Amino acid sequence: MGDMSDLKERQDKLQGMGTPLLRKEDARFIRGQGSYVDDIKLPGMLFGAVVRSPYAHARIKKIDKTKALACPGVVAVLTADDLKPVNLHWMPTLGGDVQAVLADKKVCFQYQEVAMVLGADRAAAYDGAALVEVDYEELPAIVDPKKAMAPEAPIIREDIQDKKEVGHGPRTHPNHIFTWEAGDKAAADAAFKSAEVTVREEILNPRVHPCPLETCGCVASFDKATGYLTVYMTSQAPHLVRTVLAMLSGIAESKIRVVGGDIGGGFGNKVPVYPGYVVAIVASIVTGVPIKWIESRIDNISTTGFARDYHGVGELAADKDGRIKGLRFTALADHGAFNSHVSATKFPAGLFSICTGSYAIPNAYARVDAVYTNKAPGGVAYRCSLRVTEAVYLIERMIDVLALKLGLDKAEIRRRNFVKTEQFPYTTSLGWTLDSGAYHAALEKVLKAVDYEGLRREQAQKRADPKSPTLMGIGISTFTEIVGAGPTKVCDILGVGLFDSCEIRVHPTGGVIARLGTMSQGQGHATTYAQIIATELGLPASDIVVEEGDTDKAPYGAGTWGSRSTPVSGAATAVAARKIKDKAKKIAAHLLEVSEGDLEWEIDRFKVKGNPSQAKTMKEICMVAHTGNLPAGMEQGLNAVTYYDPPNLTFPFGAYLCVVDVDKFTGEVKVRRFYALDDCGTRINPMVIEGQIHGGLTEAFAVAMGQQIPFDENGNHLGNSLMDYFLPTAVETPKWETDHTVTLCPHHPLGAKGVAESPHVGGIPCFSNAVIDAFAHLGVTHMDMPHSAWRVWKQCNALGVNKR
Amino acid sequence: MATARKVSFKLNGKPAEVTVEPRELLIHTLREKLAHTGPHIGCETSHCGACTVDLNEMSVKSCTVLTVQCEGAEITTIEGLEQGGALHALQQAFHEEHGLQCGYCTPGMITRAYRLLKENPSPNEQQIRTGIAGNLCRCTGYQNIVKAVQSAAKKLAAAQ
Amino acid sequence: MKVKLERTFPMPASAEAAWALLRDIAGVAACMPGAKITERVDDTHYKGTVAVKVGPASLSFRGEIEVKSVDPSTRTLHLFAKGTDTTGSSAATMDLTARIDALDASSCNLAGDSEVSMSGKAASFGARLMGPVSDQVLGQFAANFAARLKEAPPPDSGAAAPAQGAAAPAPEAKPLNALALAWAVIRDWLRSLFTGKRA
Amino acid sequence: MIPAGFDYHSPRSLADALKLLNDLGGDAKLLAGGHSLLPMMKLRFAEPGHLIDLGRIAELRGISQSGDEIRIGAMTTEHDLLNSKLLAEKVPLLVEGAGWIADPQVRYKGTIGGDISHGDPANDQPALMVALDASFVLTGPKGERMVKADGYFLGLYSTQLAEDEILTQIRIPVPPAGSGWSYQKLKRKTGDFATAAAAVMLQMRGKSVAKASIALTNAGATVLKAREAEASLAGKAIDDASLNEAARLAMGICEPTPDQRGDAEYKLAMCGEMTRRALHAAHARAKG
Repeated sequence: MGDMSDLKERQDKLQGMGTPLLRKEDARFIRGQGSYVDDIKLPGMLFGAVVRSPYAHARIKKIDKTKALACPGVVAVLTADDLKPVNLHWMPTLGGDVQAVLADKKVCFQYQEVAMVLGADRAAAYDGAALVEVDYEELPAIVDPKKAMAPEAPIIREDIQDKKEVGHGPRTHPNHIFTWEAGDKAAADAAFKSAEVTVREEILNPRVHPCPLETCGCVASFDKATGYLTVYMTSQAPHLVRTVLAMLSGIAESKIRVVGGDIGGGFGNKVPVYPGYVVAIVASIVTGVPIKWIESRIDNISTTGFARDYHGVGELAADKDGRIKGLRFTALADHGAFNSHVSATKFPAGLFSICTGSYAIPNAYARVDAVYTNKAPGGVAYRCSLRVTEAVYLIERMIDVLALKLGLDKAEIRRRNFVKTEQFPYTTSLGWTLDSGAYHAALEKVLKAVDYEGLRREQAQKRADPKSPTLMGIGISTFTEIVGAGPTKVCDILGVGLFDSCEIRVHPTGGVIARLGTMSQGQGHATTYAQIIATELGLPASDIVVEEGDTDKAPYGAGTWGSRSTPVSGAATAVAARKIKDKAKKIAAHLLEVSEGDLEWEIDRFKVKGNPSQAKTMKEICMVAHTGNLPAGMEQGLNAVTYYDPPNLTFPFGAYLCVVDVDKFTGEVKVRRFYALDDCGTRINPMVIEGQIHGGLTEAFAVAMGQQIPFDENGNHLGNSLMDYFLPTAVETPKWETDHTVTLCPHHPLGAKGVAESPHVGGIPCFSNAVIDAFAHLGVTHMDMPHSAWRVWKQCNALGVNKR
Repeated sequence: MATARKVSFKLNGKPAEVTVEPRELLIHTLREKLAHTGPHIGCETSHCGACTVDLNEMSVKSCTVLTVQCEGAEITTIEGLEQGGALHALQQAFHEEHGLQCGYCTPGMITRAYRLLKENPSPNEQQIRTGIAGNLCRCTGYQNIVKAVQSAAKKLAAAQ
Repeated sequence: MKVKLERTFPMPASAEAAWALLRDIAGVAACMPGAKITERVDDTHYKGTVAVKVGPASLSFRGEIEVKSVDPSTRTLHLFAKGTDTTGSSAATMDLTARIDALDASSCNLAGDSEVSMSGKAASFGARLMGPVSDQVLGQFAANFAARLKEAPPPDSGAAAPAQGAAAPAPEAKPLNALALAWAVIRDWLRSLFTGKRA
Repeated sequence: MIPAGFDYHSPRSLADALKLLNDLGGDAKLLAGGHSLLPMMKLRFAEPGHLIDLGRIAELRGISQSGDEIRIGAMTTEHDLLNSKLLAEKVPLLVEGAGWIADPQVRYKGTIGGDISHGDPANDQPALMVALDASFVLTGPKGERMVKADGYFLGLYSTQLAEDEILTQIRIPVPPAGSGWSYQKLKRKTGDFATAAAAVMLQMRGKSVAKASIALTNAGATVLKAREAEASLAGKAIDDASLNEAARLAMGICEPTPDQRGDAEYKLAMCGEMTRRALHAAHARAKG
């Protein structure tokens, strides 16, 4: 028996899973030594500035480059006509549509890319861009998706007006993109017919933007001599991008290198391929010199990767005890001018069908109709899996609406409808198999922690006191997330399955390098993946180097979005490590001259059962693996690569509670308390998890309380700088209280689920539920986000609670 | 076109001289002419603070300062906080308290906190939150940044 | 961004005199703060520029003016102007119906009904300024119009050639801010006379 | 975003600055803190041919007392105001107000003179100046002239400052001992302009109001002085009735422009609410 202190010492030395290991990547960031795309400077590099449309919908009559070309430092001006010869003036989108790279004869949204001016430096490029003269003929714009399919509605996409479909089934109007359905409509309708109680509410998830602090950009460098294209870019999915670039350019994929480098936040905004990237790449191919394109903040908010814009209708049918019998959720989705919405091929509406939430709902039907409008294209998943925030928001709002109708407590109605622990794995009426959960336990732990009864008593007193200057609201959200796409049999993008990968090489002295197909944007992969390997192989995390994002180095993977990294690549890492461990065991048995069956694993070594003095440490085995003293027929080396295709997605869950005080006279909402309990299964690095929760809750706060991209009736963008677009500062941001339970994922090799998106997905309805609960006693069933002081005051005013 | 001019100042203690057009912004000079890419560009309208540097003992947003305004100035950036190979207490604390994730706001945030602690060596939580209100972070939710500044303040006080 | 304005300004001249000035497009343009007719395409189409100055900001638009209708019987002029700013990042249109209503031999009302719409960066950033600025521009226009009526008898025959118009007695009105002082003095006078309300 | 080209001048004396301003004429802009002008130039809404940087004119900076008057150089930064012991003691309203302006970095650069000269009704200093009955020293080729803050602001971005003049100094009569003060500002987030804000100076005689001064930010084309509201309080006690009446009268003169911060109805109501709260807070601080 190794003595305990010795065991602990060896255990601690590994800093494996479960330890709050400080992040490896910090070393460069705290010194200002990160390498973001705008930090890259190549010899002879030109800068590209984009000329954008002031109109939301207009024909381009004429583009005059003369003045721009005469501007000092301007090298070239590219328009759609210049891209035509290489057939790159249009590009395929991740949504099965095509998108104009540079506006071809007409512009379909404000700030659309019309031309790119190449200048010797930034200043010259911007000077030139201001001198490009474009003649427009303004056309009527469609801003409200509800008007998009009106008979007289102007046709936005003349290029495809005769197409019967754009990737996702039949179209019924030139501005219609697709209609997607899930579930058994007849059964759902029957449930509503026979129901004792039904509720219906129109619920908007407004158009918002992920707005990472670093905007999008790239440096494209084409080597005419070798025909080799290198693109440094802000991409959450470098390998997918490389594939798209190969399809687009015809350059062999082996001659394209995409490098992610450090990324200043993504939150979904950095998944798609944007026109700016493509023009920069074409420009480099044409000019033979490196081209840098960096978005301005205004460009970023106005044109790249917005999220949501789901105009939903929720309906629930229940018995008088509040047991839900049926669900009907529909949504009108505003995809903007091109369907560059990010989605798996089979899921044009993403994973919207997770909308039955944490509840056992026997009959459900969901439908999404997507339309074109004269707004920027996109529809990315803003810190969530595709369309999951929209789905979870609907169910978590609707269950509150039902509770109100029945006069039931909002915690109690959830208890009555939760999927019970013993029912897992549970297949929902919309077809998802929830892997594991302990919903009741999570909710009760939260209610106890905050003294829920006490809060409701305080609320009752406040409601009884007309002199109270504030209204008190208590919001609950008991959400179930769906993260970690694949499996490949269900999920692919452009035909590429959503598996992911890890390659591990162990060096003779025990140093390890691991390379993955994912791409960190701040999630701390270099640390957490190392911890997985440390525990699996018994080698210290400090000696394990993780590399991602350089397509020349890393094995193929679908990247980091939709909380895929731990569920898919984390699993790949464990499986690859276990392949190595199996080989190591054979070597150990050979060295100790025993059979593998006689060996047992202890922290960092294999030891002979019943004879602990007889052991081989992993470090020793690493060296031996590179010598000649190996079992007969065994190759040298300790390497492995795994391509992991998950058997199912993972379903993290949580119970959140929020207490707000609403100022009756200004409409300001003060978040008094926010308690977040998350269950993501095995916790690899508790410190990193907590950091992710803080960040996700803060983004949820921003979305619920202030974010919205406003347009006027002409399609003018009315809030595209950080003056208007709400990113909370340290002053506005509430303090977060976090907690957790651990329910292992049965199908993940480590029992882990994703986590980074839960606080965003589960947080938004929690804030809304709290704000609306403040008005519940006055008969208010719903208020649309964002709950800005202005909108909340309007509610106070309408109810007359702000009379002095 | 306006004529370029020579501007000299001290950057992290070392003399620097550049030739710039009057319209050139300090952030571009630092990043493109002087290879100091620690300060970042986040919003360009002086809201996000990613470009924060210390200019003559003031925290300023270098995207809203002209380089020609810096003649004879003393400028400190994140690159200048490490002294004799030793991290500044703030850099260490941001690491230890997990006060950063993607790292993009970090140089501006730390540089701002550096000046904040010079002016108020023992700020309470509210003073820290208002003190860094000119710096946006999208990843951390600020809670660990506040902890980091508090812990750095303690360390610096103890070192006195 | 759209702003609708209906305003009525008293004019110190006979309806005939005011109408004669109103139908002279170049003369009308010269009353617009910062505006100038640069080319006469035909009787009903002109090209011109207008510089709108709002504090340190200034947008200079170049574009076309179309005379939609001139109705001597009701002394009504209907103009439509559109243009893009010189950096190509903003655009504007103005639909203006101006009518002269006789009061007595020596005075009349200039009734203006305009819809200004902005597109692009100016709309994204200028939203909170549009109403007040349009208001000031219109008030300034009326003040200049009144001033010109006082100064000199306007061309009495038809739409004058732009050359004459541009060379008309009153110099091209200076951009808005330069006249801030004068503007402030007449502001309250105008306020007191506003009959319409912002739509 | 990069400004269009321009020439840069950094005079070392006021005289040089005035001469430059005179020589360069309308094509020149004065550069103070730059946080209003430079963003406009980066967006290319403003393309001046020349910038005259007032940043190196020592005589334009500093806070001092002369008799019963506080004198503040136009190039004194908001940060300086915030940290001035003299102001904290004599004109605490200015310190409180400065704390509500933008964010720390902007306050290091932003100047009181720049804030005032810009003539933006959304800026905070105009209301503070009007509430404090300040006067401005405008210096031009023909020398100095004094203009009262009340009346200085003519319209959106237009003030009495002539094109060849520079705002050089702000003079504030030291409020009587025991005066109450408050600046109440409602905004969406740090760094934003006010949805509505009210600056109040209040002198009490016993239980009743001796003198009230009320000025409103972002409530119209210029800062607004709520005269009727002020008058309504004279001789009255501060209670719900008098506060409601003052708020009602203040709202009566407001013409807020709708924008992303709110529609006219909301902004108008907030003008009233901020007035009410500022009076309430000032009353709590007033002695006498």
